[in-house]
Amino acid sequence: MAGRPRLAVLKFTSCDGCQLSLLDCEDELLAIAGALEIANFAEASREVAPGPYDLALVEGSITTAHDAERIRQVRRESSVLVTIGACATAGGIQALRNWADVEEFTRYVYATPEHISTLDRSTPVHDHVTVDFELRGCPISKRQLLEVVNAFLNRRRPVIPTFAVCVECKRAGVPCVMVAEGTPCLGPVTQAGCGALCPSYRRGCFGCFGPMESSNAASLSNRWQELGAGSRELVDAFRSYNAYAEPFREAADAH
Amino acid sequence: MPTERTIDVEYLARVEGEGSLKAVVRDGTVELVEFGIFEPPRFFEAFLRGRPYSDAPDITARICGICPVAYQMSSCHAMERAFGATVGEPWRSLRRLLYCGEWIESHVLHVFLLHAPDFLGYESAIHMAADHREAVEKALRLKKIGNEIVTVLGGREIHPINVRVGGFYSLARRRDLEAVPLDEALDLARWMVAFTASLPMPDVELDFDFVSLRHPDEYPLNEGRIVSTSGIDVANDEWDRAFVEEHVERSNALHSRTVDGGVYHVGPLARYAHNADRLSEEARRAGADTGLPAVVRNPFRSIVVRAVETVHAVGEAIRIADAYDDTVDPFVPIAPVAGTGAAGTEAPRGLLWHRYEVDGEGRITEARIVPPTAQNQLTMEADVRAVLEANLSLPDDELQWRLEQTIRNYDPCISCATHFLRLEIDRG
Amino acid sequence: MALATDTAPANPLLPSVTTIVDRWDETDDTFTLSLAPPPGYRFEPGQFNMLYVFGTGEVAISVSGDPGRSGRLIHTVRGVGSVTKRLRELVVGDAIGVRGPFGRPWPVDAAVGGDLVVVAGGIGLAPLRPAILHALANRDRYERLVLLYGTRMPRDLLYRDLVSEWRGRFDMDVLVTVDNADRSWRGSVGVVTRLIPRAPFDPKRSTVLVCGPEIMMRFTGRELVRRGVDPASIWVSMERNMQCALAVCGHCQFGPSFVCRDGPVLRYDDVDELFEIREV
Amino acid sequence: DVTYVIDRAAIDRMIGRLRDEGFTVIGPTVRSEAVVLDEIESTDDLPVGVGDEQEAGHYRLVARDADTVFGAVVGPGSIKRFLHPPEAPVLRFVRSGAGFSLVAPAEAPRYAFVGVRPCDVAAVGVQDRVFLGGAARDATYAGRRDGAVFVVANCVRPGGTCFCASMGTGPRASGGFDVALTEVGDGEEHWFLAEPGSELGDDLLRDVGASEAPDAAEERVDELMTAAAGAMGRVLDTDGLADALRESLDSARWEQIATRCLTCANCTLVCPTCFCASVDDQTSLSGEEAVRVRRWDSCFNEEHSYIHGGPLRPSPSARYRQWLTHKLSSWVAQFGSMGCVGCGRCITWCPVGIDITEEAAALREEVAHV
Ligand SMILES: Cc1cc2nc3c(=O)[nH]c(=O)nc-3n(C[C@H](O)[C@H](O)[C@H](O)COP(=O)(O)OP(=O)(O)OC[C@H]3O[C@@H](n4cnc5c(N)ncnc54)[C@H](O)[C@@H]3O)c2cc1C
Ligand code: SF4
Ligand code: SF4
Ligand code: SF4
Repeated sequence: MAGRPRLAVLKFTSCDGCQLSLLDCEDELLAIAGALEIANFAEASREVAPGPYDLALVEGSITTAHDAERIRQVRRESSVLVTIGACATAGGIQALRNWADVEEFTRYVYATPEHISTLDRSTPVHDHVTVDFELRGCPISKRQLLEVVNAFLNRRRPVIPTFAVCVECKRAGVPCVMVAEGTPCLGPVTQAGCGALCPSYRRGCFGCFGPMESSNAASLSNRWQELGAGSRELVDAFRSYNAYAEPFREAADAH
Repeated sequence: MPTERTIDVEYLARVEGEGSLKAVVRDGTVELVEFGIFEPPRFFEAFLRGRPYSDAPDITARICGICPVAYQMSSCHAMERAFGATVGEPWRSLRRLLYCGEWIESHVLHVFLLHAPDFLGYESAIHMAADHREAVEKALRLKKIGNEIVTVLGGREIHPINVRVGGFYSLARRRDLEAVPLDEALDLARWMVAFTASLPMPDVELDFDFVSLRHPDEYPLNEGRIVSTSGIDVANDEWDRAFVEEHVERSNALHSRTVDGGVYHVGPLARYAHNADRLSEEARRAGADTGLPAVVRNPFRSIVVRAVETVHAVGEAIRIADAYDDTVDPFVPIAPVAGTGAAGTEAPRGLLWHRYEVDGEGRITEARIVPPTAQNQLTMEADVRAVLEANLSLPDDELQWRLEQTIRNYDPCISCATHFLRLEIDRG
Repeated sequence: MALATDTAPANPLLPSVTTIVDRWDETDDTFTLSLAPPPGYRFEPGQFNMLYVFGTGEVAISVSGDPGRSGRLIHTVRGVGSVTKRLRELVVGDAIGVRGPFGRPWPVDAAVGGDLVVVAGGIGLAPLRPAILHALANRDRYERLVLLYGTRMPRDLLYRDLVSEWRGRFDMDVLVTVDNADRSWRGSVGVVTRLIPRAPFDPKRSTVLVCGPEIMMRFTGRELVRRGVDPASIWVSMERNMQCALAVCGHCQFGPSFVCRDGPVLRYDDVDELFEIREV
Repeated sequence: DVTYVIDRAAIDRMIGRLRDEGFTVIGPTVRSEAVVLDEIESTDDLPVGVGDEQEAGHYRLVARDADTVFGAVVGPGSIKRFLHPPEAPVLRFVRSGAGFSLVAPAEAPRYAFVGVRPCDVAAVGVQDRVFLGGAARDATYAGRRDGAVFVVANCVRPGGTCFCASMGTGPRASGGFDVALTEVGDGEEHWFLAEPGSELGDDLLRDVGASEAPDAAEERVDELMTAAAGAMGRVLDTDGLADALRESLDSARWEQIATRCLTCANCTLVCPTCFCASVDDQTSLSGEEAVRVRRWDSCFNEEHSYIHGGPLRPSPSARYRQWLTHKLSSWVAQFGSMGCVGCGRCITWCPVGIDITEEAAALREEVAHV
C-alpha cells in the first residue's frame, strides 16, 4: 500500500484522551487505517516506524527539557504538524503550575522531590515550533478530529470555526443557561467545537475549548459579577484547562 | 564465560504516565527488574489545593483520558463523604450505569485493541483486522455501545461534563438511553468471553495478594470495603492503616505497598477473586462455560476475566436502564462544610482511591490520589521477573514480546498497555 | 459530464458539470482555465461564475473571455487559498462545476459615444478583459479607448502578449506601471493612480471602469474625480466573501448592496462614502 | 369576515387533524427553563399555565393562570429553525469517473405551526422576500415553506422586550396566517376568538366545530388588542431611522458598544429574520462523496467577512455596526422593509443585554445633533 500518507500520533505531557479520540472513532477507525499508513502510534501499535511523516498529530504540552528537544525533532520529521487538545495548544491544566512554585508543588506530591526533573512552566507546542493547525478542546471532539484528517486527505481547509460556543448552542436550540437560569457561562468567550455540550446539559461552559477568535473576557467578567460571581470565581473560571491561553490568562490576571 | 543480558525498555510509554522497563540477567539469573515511570509530573494534587470542591470531578478526570469516569466517581464520593451528604437512589444507580459504560468501553479497548493482538501475534488490532476483520468489527461495535452509555449520561466519552458532586447537572432523557442497543451489547459481550477463552494461553500461576473493594450485595464499582487476600479489611477512610506509598528515583509516580511491606495486585483479577459470588447470573455462567475457576492466578488469563466483567457490566446497564426514570431531580443539593472524605472506587484497571480535605468555604486544602497503576507497579515488577525467569530460553524478540504482554496483562493504562516497548537485550 | 437530472427542478445552487479544455499559466500564481461552456451559456463583460471543485468548495471568478466568442469559457484565477489552489492543480479533462453568470455587468453601452477608460490593478484586469474585447469589437462606437494598468511587480503583469498587442494598436492607449520595478523594467514606476493625470481621455465625456484592490479603487476614484470625471460615470467592481451568489448567504454585503446581486459592478457615487469608512 | 369562538378542545382537534394530514406540528413547549418551538402532539405540550419575564439579557419562566394556554410570548427559538434550518445539506455529490454527479435530496417535511406569534409570521414574510423574492428561489427554504400552515396566537400580554407595535407586526396578526387565535380568559371564562386567514384556515375551523363569534366577543378582543399595543416593553421610533443610521457609520458609539459586545452572535441567531449562512463541503474519508452543508452563520463571526488576506471587519465595533445597520437600514434598500419585526429576542438573549432599541435611539439622537 505504498503512497498512502504516513501518520504519526505522538504524545507529550497529557492524559492520553485526545489520542484516544482517534481510537474512539469506532465507525471510521478501519477506514482511517486504510487511507493513512499508521507509521507511529504507540497507543495503537507496537510497530513504530521512523519519520518522516506526512501528518503528525501531537498531543500534550512541553514540560521537560527533553521534550522541548523532542518536539523540534518531530517538527523536522513532519510535513504537517497538527497539535491536538488543550495541553498541546495551550499548556493544559498542568499549566496551573505557571502561577506557582514548582518546587513546592514537587515537595507536596513526591516524597523525594530531588528525583523529579521538570520545567517550571507547561507551555503549548506553538511556543517551541511552528504549528500548521491547532485543534482545540479538553479533550478534542472526535468529529473535529475526523474533519481535520479528512481535510488533510482531501487537501482542503478544515471546517473548524473559531467563533463562540454560543453559535453552536443556538444552532442546537439550547436555551441559554446564562439568560434563562442565571448560570455563569464561558460560552461567549470560548471557541466552538464541542457542540455546546455543557449548556445542553444545563451547565455553564467552563471553557475547555479555549478562547474564541475575539474574546471579550472583560465584558463577560462584568456580567458574571452581576450574576453574583466574585473575583475568586472569575480567576478559577479562567484558570483551568486553557489557563495559559492569552485572553484567558489576561482575564484571570485582571482579577 | 559469564553472560549478561540487559533488557532495557526505554519507553514503556505511559503507565498513567510514560514508563520504562529495565531487566538485567546475569549468568542465567535475573538480577534486576525495574519498572519506572518517567511521564512528566503534572502535579494534580498540588494545584487542586485552593480550588472549589466542585472542580474535583472535572479536574481529576484529566489525569487519565482512558478512565475519566473513575476519577469523577472517586472524587464525587470522597467529597460527598467530606460533607456528610447522602446521595442515594436514583443517582447511585445512574452512577453505576455511567461506570458500566466506561468499563465496557475500557475493557473492550484493552482486550481487543491492545491485548488480544499479543496472544495472536499481531503488532496491532489494525494488523489483526486483516485476518480477523469480523472480530475487530464486533469489538469496535461493543466498544462503541459502551461509549454511547457514557455519552448519553455524561455528554461525551472522554472527560464527561455532566458529573457533579451530588449527582448530575441534568438527567439524560429516557428515550436517548433507550436508543442505546444494550441487548446487542449483551450478545457481543458473551461472544467476547468465548473469544478470549479461545486464545492461546501461557501457563503461569502466581501468588498474588489481591486488593479490591468488596460490597455486601454488588459486584463492586462505586462502593465497598477495601479487602485483601492477606486479610486487610478496612473502610475507605482507613487507607493509611493498610497501605503506604513510596517514591523511588527511577520513577515519577509513587508506588504502594501494604503496611507490612507486601506487594499487592489490584484490577480485574483482584475484583474477581474477592467478588466472583457477586457477579450477575449471566456473567457467572459465561465464565463457567469457559471453565474459569473462582480465583484466577494466571495474569494472562485476566483477558478472560475482563470479558466476564464486561458481560456483568452490560447486564447491570440493562437492569438500570430498564428502571430509569428521567423525571427526578438531577442532583442532591450540596452544602459544603469543612471536613475530610475518602473514597475508593473500582476503575477498570483497579482500585482508585481519593482523599480530600475541604475548608468551610468548600475549597480544597489537601488532596491525595492513589491510582491503580501506582499500586500495581511492584507486583508488575515481580510478575515480569517471574515471567523472565520462566522464559530465559526464548530468543530475544520472543522474550521481548512476552514481557510486553506481561505488562499489558495489567492494562496499566492505554499507551503502556499498547505495543510500545523498545526492548534491548544485551547479552554482555 | 452528464449530470443526473432526476432531481427537483432548477435548484439555483446546482452547478453544471463541465470539463477543462485547456489551461495555461499567466504568472507565478495566476493561471487561465478554458472550459467547455454549458449549453446555451452567455455572459456580459463583468459578470462572474461560481466555479466548484469537487469536495473542496466553490469560488466566485469573473469571466475573462471574449463575449463575442461563445466557444470557450475563460477564467483567469490567482491561486490564493484552498479552492483557487486546487483549481490550479486541475488538468485538461478534469471535471469542474459552473454556476452563472451572476451579477451586474460593466455598463459598456452607457459609454457609447464617449471615451472608455479602463483602470486595472493586478488580477483586476481579468474581469475587465471582456469589456476591452467588447469595446475593440465595437471600436467605432467609442471615442478614445484607454487602459491604465498597474501591478506590484513586472512579473505580476497579466496577459502580456495581449497587452503588448493592445499597445501596438493605434486605436487604443495603453499605459502600464509597476509599484516596484526590477532591472528588466523600462516602463513607468509608481501606483496606477499616478497615470490618471496624464492619461489621454476627456474627463467630461468618459466612462471609467475600475477594478483592483479596494484601496486602489478608492484612490483611483478620488483621482478621477479630481481630474473632473463625473462620479456617476465611474464604475468599480467589488470583492467580498461570497458563498451563494444568490443574495441569500449574506456574506457579500457592502453597505446596502449585495455584491453578487447589485454588483459586482457598482457606481462610484453609490459607494464613495462607504469607501471612506473603515471596515464596511 | 366571519370569525369564530372555540375552546381548548377544538385546538386539540385542530392539532390532531393537521397531524392526521401528515403535518409535523410545531408549537411552543417548555424545555429546561424556557419556551422553545418543537414538535407537539396536543395542547398538553403547550406551555399551559406558564408565562415569562423578559428583560435585556434576562429571561425567566413564571406562573400564569393555571389554564392559560398562550401565556408565554416568544422564546429563543423561532420558525427560522424549521424553514431555514441551522444545518442542512443543500447538495450531495458523488464522484463518477473523472467527474461527479448529483444525488437527489431528501424530501422536506411539511410543517404546521401552532401557537406562534404575529411577529413570527411577519418574520416568515421577511424571510420569504430573502429566499423567494429574488431571481432564484432558494430550494431548501422553498421546499419547507411551501404549504406550511400557520395558526397564530395573538399577543394579549406582550413581553418585556417586545416592540412589535413599533414595527407594525403585532400584537395582532394582520396577515400571513391560516388561523389567528386570541385567548380570552380571566379565571371565570376561557375561550379563543379564531379568525380564519385563508380558505384552509376556514375549513380547519369549521371542521373542528367552531361556532360563529358574537359581536361582543369581537369587541372584547379589540379592546384586549388595543391594550396590548400600549403595553409593549420596548418602543422603537422607525420614522426616518433607516436614513439616520446611514449617517451614523462613523459614530463613536460603535466603539462604546463594542466594549460590551461579546461578538458571540446570539442576537443574530435568535433573530427570526437573520439569514446569513455559510456553505462548506463535507467529504467522506475516501473522497468519493461530498455534501454541501449550509449552516447558520453570523456577521459577528470573523470568517463572515473573510477574503484572502484576512477579515474585512476585524473589529467588534464594525461587526455590531454591520448587524444593526443591516437590520434597521440597509435591509430596507435590499428587501423593501426593515429586517426587524420587533420580537425582542436579540435584547433578551444577548448575554450582556445590549438593546437594539436603545442603541438605535441613541445613534439617531447623535446623528440629529451633528
Ligand atoms: C465577484 C467576484 C469576482 C472575482 N473574480 C476573480 C477572478 O476573476 N480571478 C480571481 O483570481 N479571483 C477572483 N475573485 C476572488 C476569488 O473569489 C477569491 O480569491 C477566492 O474566493 C478565494 O478562495 P480560496 O478558497 O482559494 O481562498 P481562501 O482564502 O482559502 O478561501 C476563502 C474562503 O475561505 C474562508 N477562509 C479561508 N481562510 C480563512 C481564514 N484564515 N480565516 C477565516 N476564513 C477563511 C473564507 O470563508 C472564504 O470563504 C473574485 C471575487 C468576487 C467576489
Ligand atoms: S448558554 Fe452559554 S454558550 Fe449557550 S448561548 Fe448562553 S452564554 Fe452562549
Ligand atoms: S461547553 Fe465549554 S466546557 Fe463544555 S465541553 Fe463545550 S467548550 Fe468544553
Ligand atoms: S432585530 Fe431583534 S427585535 Fe428585531 S426581529 Fe431580530 S431579534 Fe427580533
